[in-house]
Amino acid sequence: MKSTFNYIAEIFKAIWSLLTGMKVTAKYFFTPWNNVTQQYPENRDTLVMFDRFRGEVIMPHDEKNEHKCTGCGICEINCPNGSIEIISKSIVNEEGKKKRIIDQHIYHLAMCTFCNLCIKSCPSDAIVMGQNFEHAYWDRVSMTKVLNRPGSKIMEGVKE
Amino acid sequence: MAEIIEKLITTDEIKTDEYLVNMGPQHPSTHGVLRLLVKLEGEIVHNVEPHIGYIHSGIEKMSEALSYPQIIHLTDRMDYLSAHMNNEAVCLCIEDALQVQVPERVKYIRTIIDELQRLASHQLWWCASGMDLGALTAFFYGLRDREDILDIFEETCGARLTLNYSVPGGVMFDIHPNFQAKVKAFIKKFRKILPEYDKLLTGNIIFQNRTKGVGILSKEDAIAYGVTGPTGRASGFSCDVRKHHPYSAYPYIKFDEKVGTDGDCFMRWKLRMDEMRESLNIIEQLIDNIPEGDYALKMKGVIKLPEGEFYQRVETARGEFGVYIVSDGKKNPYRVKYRSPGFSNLFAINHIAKKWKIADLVAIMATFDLVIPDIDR
Amino acid sequence: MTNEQLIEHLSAAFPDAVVKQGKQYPEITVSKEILHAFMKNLKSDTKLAFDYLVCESGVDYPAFIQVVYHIESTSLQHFLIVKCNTENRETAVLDTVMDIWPTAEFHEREIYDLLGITFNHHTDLRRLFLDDTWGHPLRKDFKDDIHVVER
Amino acid sequence: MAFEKYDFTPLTQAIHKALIENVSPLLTLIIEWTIIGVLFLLFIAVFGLLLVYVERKVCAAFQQRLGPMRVGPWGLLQTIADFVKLLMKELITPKSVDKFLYNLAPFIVIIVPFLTISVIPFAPGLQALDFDIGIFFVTAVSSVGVIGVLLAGWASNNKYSLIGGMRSGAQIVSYELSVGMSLITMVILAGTMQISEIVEMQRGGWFLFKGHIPAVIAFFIFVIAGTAETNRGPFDLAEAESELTAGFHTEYSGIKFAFFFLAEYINLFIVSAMATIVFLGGWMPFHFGDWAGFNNVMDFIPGLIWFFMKVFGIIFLIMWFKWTFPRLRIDQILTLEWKYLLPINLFNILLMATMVLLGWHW
Repeated sequence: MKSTFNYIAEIFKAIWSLLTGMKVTAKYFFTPWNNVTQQYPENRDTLVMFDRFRGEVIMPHDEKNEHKCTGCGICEINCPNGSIEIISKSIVNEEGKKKRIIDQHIYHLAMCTFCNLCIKSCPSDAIVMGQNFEHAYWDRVSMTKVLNRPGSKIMEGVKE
Repeated sequence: MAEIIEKLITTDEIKTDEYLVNMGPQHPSTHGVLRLLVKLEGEIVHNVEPHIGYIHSGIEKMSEALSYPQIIHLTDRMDYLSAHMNNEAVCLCIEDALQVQVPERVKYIRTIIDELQRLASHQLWWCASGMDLGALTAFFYGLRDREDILDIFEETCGARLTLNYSVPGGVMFDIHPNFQAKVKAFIKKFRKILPEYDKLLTGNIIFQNRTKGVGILSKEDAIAYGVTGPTGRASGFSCDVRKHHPYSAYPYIKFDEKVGTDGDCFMRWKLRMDEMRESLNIIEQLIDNIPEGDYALKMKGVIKLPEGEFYQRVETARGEFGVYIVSDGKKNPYRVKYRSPGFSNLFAINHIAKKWKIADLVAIMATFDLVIPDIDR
Repeated sequence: MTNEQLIEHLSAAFPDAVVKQGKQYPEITVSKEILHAFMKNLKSDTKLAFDYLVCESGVDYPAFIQVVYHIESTSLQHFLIVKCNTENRETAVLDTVMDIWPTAEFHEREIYDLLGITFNHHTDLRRLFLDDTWGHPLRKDFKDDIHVVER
Repeated sequence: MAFEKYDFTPLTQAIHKALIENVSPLLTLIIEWTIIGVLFLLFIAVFGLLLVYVERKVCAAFQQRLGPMRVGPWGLLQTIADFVKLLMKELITPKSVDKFLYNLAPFIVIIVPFLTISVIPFAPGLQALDFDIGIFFVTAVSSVGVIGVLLAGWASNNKYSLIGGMRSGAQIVSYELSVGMSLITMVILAGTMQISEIVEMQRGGWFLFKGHIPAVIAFFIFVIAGTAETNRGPFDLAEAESELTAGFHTEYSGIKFAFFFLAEYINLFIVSAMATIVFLGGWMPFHFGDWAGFNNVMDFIPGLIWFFMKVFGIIFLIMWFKWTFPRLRIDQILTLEWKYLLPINLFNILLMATMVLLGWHW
């Protein structure tokens, strides 16, 4: 008799456990306004990334087309993957002294692991992490970027 | 001839038809490129032979050519679900070798991030093993709640998965001003959601039948195979590095090491659920008491470790993670070896999956919480 | 057992082996002839009871290859590093410890794969990660022009 | 037989009359067959696609997602796009398959719903075949599908497929029993196997209410067994994604895969329709005792709509199961059948028979 009772009790317990599970899913089914999906390309305008988000390395320029990069190459040394290449050139300044300045700050986005070591090591804060995360390109050539804009020059007062 | 036939009929191995099935490298429940060569008889598993190396990335070899701050970001890519614990292990090892004391604030921040990472990892484990057992909806609930933690990470650390937040001597940035408020809000929210997880799966009769008594790993086997983490603790192997060899802020806080008894799939499941609750407790103890101070020590531009060998162990979400650095006094390590928890855990599967059905093998793998890059390194 | 007691006990029990206090843990260097017997003793001796092999790693030195065992006792909570050197780099052979700690089977397969140490009496010594066309990458003289790019 | 407000009999009669007056009887028969065939073909295609869409949206809602949103408004055209894609895909026949059986299997699987659908009364007068053994016909024909699944599993020459096929065989053969027995329970109550009469008998009240306890038990068993018979979660062992990748249809591509896919959803419809007919009164509106006003309002809704409302209710229930529960193991599935459902079912038949003999139902 007891085993029969247990058998029936077991069935009802099992059904109850199933019903509690169904209650959880039903709760979410009937509250569709709590849905978590975001419609991504449509919400581009309202989508704001956090300011520390590491999307890509960029070099900020001011309105006079000036940057802070001295071309010292510390970021190149600190990069674990070789995604930064510094090409510098010699110029003669007004005082007649020879000086090395940056020619091209080449950044290989395809090789970058976004570890932040270059930004952390930069003595003049010339490069920062940008928030752009849409890195799809048609060819890999476009993933190699020159960070300093053409015709730009170094900001005055940046310590060499 | 007759003899051979006689032998064929009487030998146990030939009497029934066994066949080999490749589970993986592309299989939905191996969670990556793990290949299990399974010997089956009907549905019964007779032997499981893991074949690994499909994403062996040679991190140990690569590290020999990189400087110490640079090798940290590679550890993100091993066990990507406990990225910060891996980072921290290398940092602690370097700090230990240099004999520097990091500020208290750093210890607190690291521990909080550790526990958040453990929560995120266990959430992903929860939802993925729910999916392995056929409850697809669980997968989305787990990912939904993990999103909150990843947002916290993104705001403070700048990345969601490969954090690279610990650096030798501290952390990369100070915590974000919103950090404490957000973590507290998350704890409050998640405490409400956890019972829902239990309702959906843990209490479910189908789920209990699938996991209770399945794939029992005894304590002796757990120790012999070096199975650590929640998987080992479910078998009664008290192996929590946080408790036995405390590091960072773990000595300052009170928490229980959850140790199970049965060692079956259900115990492993329950233990991780309990660990999530414990992690919430740990964070609650720390979050209001983060001391003021620097978030990083000023380290030299080029870090050189003194000659010698250094070993550091931490507890990741999967078990004991060890870093063994051999230094010859240069700026690159002479040899780096990572003792990854998944590697040891994986090979215990063959021992316990025998005589169970193929569906149970999936349940066992789900509750072992394997991350393949962690195994392959 | 504390580290000092451990060192004392070990140096009394194994006069041949070199025991010293390392930077963090006691270290003991044994010769490859007695390795297996020594390891067996470590596990069976009730005062030591090293039942948990945490990690087994190989290190390539100019003259020899060293295998480092990190061993812990789960009951007595002490930790020991055992080191054992091969005779030379060309004929790197050691005894297996997989019969003592089953987990060593796979650690040794990894070492065989990456460093090329052959383990005697290992039941299933195959490569673990790489296929047969590779050399042993973790050796310092490993050259691979196709896969390795040096700056 | 009282005529309903929305009876289709005059329409079908008129078509038949118009045909028979103008062409020979043989041609009439052929034309009628063609019309019915085309209608069913269209119905299965459209309804299958609709069900796929519904499944996606329902599962998305359970999982706090939106589901397909890109193709057409609210993703309405998504399944059509998918179907077009499946049509255009290459039909891959793996090298070492048993070609004849491999190609035969999808057709066997898709034929079954075509056969079963013919006895289903969608609305008053809208039923293709009205046997006196309708219920028996459904149970007999629906078990043919398992042959297709077994053939697919065997002929694919793939171990996963074979395991899937075998699982499916064991499962469907066992659950046939439960489906049959729960139907028999209701046949005892109805006293007939003719589907139109079963529906007609529920004019005074659905069998679920009329037969009270045994009918409710039979209903639950039917829904559980029906879910198992359609190979849907939590009984989707045959194609258990996390274990067998895709089970018996792993090796199929293109339109052949679509056949399996479509058959699954149409079977879902048929199980729900059978539950509706036998337990929930088919196209009968919901009446409550002698509330004349309420009953009149209910009568105002056409039978066709009533039928589909009930069907979708049960489909939703089955989907709810799938998106909540983890999957069972093969031995547990058989335990559930042989240790729980079957004894309960036998007991239930006895109970129902006693009840009918003593006239306890109302």
